[in-house]
Amino acid sequence: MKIPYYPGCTLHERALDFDVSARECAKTLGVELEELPIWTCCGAVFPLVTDSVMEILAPVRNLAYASREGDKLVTLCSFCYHVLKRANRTIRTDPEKAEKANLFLRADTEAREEIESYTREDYTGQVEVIHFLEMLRDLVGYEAVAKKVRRKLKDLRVAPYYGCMLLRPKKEMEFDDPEQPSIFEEFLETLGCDVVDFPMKTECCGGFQIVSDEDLAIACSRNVVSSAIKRGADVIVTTCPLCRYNLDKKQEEMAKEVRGFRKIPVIYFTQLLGIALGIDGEHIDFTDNYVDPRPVLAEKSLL
Amino acid sequence: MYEPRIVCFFCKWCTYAGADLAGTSRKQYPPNGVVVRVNCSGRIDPQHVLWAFREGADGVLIGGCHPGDCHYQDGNYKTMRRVTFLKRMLSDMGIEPERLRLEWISAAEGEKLVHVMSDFVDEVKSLGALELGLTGEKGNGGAAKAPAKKKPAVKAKAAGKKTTAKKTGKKAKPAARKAR
Amino acid sequence: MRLRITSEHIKGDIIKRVEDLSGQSLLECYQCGKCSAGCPVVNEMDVIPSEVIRLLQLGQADEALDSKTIWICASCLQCASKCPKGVEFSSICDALRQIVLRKRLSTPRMDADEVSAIMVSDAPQMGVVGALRKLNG
Amino acid sequence: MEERIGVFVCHCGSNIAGVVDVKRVAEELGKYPGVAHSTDYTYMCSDPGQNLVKDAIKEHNLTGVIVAACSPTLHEATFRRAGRVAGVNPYQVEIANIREHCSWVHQGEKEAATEKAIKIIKTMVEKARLDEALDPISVPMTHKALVVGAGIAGIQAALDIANAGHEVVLVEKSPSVGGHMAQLSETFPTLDCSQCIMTPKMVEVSQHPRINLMTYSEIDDVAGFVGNFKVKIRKKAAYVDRDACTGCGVCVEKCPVKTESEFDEGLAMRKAIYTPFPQAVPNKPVLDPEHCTYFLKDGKCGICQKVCPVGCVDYEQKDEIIEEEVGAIVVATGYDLYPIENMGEYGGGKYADVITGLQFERMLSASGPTEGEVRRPSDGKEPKEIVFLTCCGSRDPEAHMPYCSKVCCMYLTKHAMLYKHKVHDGQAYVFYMDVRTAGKGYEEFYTRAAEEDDVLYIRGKVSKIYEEDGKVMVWGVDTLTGKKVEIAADMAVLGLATVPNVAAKKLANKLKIHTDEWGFLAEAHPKLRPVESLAPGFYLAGAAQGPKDIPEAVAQASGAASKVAHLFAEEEYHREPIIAWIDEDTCAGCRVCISVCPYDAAEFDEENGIAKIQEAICEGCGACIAACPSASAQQRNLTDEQVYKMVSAALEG
Repeated sequence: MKIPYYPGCTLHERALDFDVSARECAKTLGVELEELPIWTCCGAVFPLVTDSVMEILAPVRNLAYASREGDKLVTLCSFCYHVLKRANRTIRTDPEKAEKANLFLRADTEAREEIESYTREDYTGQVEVIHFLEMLRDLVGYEAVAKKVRRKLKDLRVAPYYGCMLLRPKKEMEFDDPEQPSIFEEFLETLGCDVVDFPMKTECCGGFQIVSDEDLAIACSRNVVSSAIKRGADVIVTTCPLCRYNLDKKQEEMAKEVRGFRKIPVIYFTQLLGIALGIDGEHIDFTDNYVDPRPVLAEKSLL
Repeated sequence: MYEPRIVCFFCKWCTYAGADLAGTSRKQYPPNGVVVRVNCSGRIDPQHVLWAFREGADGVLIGGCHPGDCHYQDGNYKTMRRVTFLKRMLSDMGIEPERLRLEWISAAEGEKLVHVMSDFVDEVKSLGALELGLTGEKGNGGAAKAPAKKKPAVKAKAAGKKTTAKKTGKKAKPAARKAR
Repeated sequence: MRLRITSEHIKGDIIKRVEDLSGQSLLECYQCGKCSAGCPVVNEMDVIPSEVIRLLQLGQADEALDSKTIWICASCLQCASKCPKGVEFSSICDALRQIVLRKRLSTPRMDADEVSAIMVSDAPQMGVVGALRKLNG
Repeated sequence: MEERIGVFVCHCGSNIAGVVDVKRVAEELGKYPGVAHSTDYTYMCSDPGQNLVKDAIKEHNLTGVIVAACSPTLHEATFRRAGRVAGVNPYQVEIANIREHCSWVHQGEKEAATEKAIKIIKTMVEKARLDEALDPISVPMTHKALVVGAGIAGIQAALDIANAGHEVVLVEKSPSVGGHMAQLSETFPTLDCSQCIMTPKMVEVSQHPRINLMTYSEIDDVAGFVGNFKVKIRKKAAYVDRDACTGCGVCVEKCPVKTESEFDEGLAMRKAIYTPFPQAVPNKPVLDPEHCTYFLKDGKCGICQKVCPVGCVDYEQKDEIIEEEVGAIVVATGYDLYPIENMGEYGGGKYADVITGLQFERMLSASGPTEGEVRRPSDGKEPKEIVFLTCCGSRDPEAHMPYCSKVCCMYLTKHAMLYKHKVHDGQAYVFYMDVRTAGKGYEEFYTRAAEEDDVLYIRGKVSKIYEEDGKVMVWGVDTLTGKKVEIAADMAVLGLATVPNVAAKKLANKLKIHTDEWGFLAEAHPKLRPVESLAPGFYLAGAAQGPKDIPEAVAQASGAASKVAHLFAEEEYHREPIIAWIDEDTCAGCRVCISVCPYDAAEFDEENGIAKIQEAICEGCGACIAACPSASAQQRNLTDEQVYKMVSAALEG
């Protein structure tokens, strides 16, 4: 099975470990993630004001590119998923904006040659944006995933962290119940993990505020991290590079503020999947992690 | 000065009672409308409205209970849908859709009834007398046959063909009615 | 100080602008405060989310626009997700930010040059882009 | 026969005559086709006025009467009576409203008002010319009522109807009567114990000579119409001969299976063969095959049968269908709580110490699983701090129910108060948006809770509840200070929305009675006919119609019962004959009338391929007539032809 794939800027740069592990896992599961031949930044935030058209051009342009590759588009990063899915919905439900966006797309002069073939027809929202987790559940099937598991992660206590962008707003994302989601838990159970339910799994990590108001974001992240630690998790898994950054790299600051702070590794769910599928170390790279997950993984004989 | 002739179809539970209230409160409004009382505005067949125009009405006012207050659950919603279509049809026939008005007037809204009546009379006045451009003589009152079994001449032809009157053998009205 | 409430303020252009821009109907909010109760950054706010909406309901747009609150919101959408009336404070917040930003383009909230080098070299691109777009418009 | 209409123009003192030239009106009408006599008089409604009408009817051999006077709402009945006495069918007597619709509203325009009065009367003359002589429709009636649901509303309705002298069949789906009220501890605002006021009524209803109580039974089917319903009642297999059973309870005692008790809201266990609670009426067990080992494991066990001293356990028992004929049906199917699992943000269904209001009732009840002690479900400890949440699922159009559930403010206040009476050093918090205390003695009750029992009311809605360190962590807000608040409580009680009983919704479909979009039964008129369904012969009682407290449910039940007694006061059922009928010769059988009829009065006659109107059901709204494409549907005394003639007359001149 081949499926168009949109990595997004961060996975192309700072979160290569996310991208590489995901591609390798997909391959092992018989899915080839075909990166879009051209793509741009998704814009990183979805505009919440009603008069925004310019702000959705980036995601719509990417969707238009994707429409030439297939009827689905897989993403990994929570922000990309959020922005692409909502922009797609805007095109489907708001004819006025759809028309304007398409006009802009046609007028796009940069990279005209490349784009031209894509903009002859209007983009009408025909692509279905799906998250890698949804792909695993609905296209590959958790059962098929379970069959490919080489190493059961049964002693590993894993806390699934959803964050914000996958779940909210419920009506637009249609991803899972925003209050008691389960897709992540079911995924982890498929891998044989000991799933740790922690109450802050859907609370905010501070998001982009880490850039402008670091203390604020760290307070948010600490709330999440402490909650998982308190529930006895060995590791937190996430689907978002920004969450990973806030929860992992900022533990240095958290440790400074809280006496006796016990650090906890934060890894991408695809890395955990890779371990379970028995993928070799080259594709499962933890060198960018602030809190090294390898000791705890080694302790559980998972490396 | 031209005085428009108006037929008012009022449901007996709300608008008719609202008109009663206007009376007991001695509110004043122009005497152009005559009320035909029906159980429910949902009883009004579009044909009744067309017939009224054919018989020389310059305006037709339908009064029903407010949405949600219908004595028969949802008769007024049925009316609302019918009136929407009927207005489109009227305009196809060359009759200004403003000559037909649907209003929700409750039994407590004597004031609203007065306001609507006055306003509607003014509006119809500004539109002028309705000229249907039919040929033949005016079918006046009992003279025009409108047997119960068959619907009258203007029967729902959205195209508004002038020939419909002839086809069913009905008398039609003079081209222009004298302004009173 | 006594809050002066006038119909002029309540129906003022700026209130209408907030409603238009956010797509939210301010009077739908019945002030239950669930948005504030669930907000992860409410501790840092000078005016809590439900109070921002209340200020707008009372026609006090300036107070809302001057609040720190609108720059603290991280758009996590917890408020919008919890609201029993379907009022999205996150959108109202974005609208208020936009009103300020579009007026004062010359003085952005965040000076891009002042974002620390470490942050630029270390943080995920999405974070930097997000912050600039949210705070500088 | 040539119609001979009499026109009687009333002066109403100067009310009409001061504006309208009544003499001229009478004169003009005298010349109008079909009018045989036309006159005027000072006060037509007075005795001499009425006599004038009666005499004229006889003298001029009138076939129809128009009284041009005030609104028909005032004197239509008066003149119809007069007409009948003098030999004119009441339905051929019409009122022309020349006062409210003419003289009073056109006081400055005498000429125009006179012209208009003439038109108004001519309009009615045209109608009267085609009016038929009609009789009220009489249908035979079974003087027996069915009451569905034996909670407090159903019990009250059954008792009132029976005490008015009529037979009642009272059907209850669970094994005992009592409904939710039997589960309650004490009741606001008087704090009398629910069992104490309920039990005597439960016993009375089971022993009343005119009440046939059928518990553990459901309505399978209802056919017919007001006065003549045919009801099929499914008496569910109890696997116990409940007539022979003495209620000794040995079977229950010996049954080895335990499962969650519905009556105790899952806080205690019951057996597979059980009576729901000790004071159940009838106090005889039923066997629940879904949990019974005998049924689950192919005949293993059988202990209850072995130990029964009268041998009344019968594993072969089957459901039984019982047919009843009744004239009226009272629907009192009650409510359920909105599922706690739907409150995801509060961990509903996930955390043991986050419970429903009904669970807390059971906990407070002296006969409940904790014998009235307040205990945390998770560890049985006495909670020292409890948080009560109003509006859980109510007033939440976005995710749950948009309406106010009405009783939660009061019962949570009661809960907080009773908790304080039991745990003196405990602290109760109530998160609220508005405390709604609109009932007699309610505000005083709330004040007492806040002032005397130190219940702390916090104005704001809770956003999240989670468990941490053995506590229930509550994230709320105090909108009065603008602060986010956090409480580490031992327990949280959710005031969940009141929703219609799930089974009731299906039943409403079966009965063909209308519900609102949430499944609450729809009343015929929200103000003036609050205990009747739109469908004739159906009456509503209790929380099935909308959230209600006990006094309201009882009042409505008595109201419904009095409506039934009113109906049964006549030997036969009489209805206004101004209803629809179908011309069999022209009906093409398109069934449009059936699709628009709000009462299901139009039905399809398969044999003849045409539509038919059931006279006993039609309310005369006329929707079918307006919709009929072949004008085959018509309304008696308001046919399309009459409307056309009236319109023409209204436009004359």
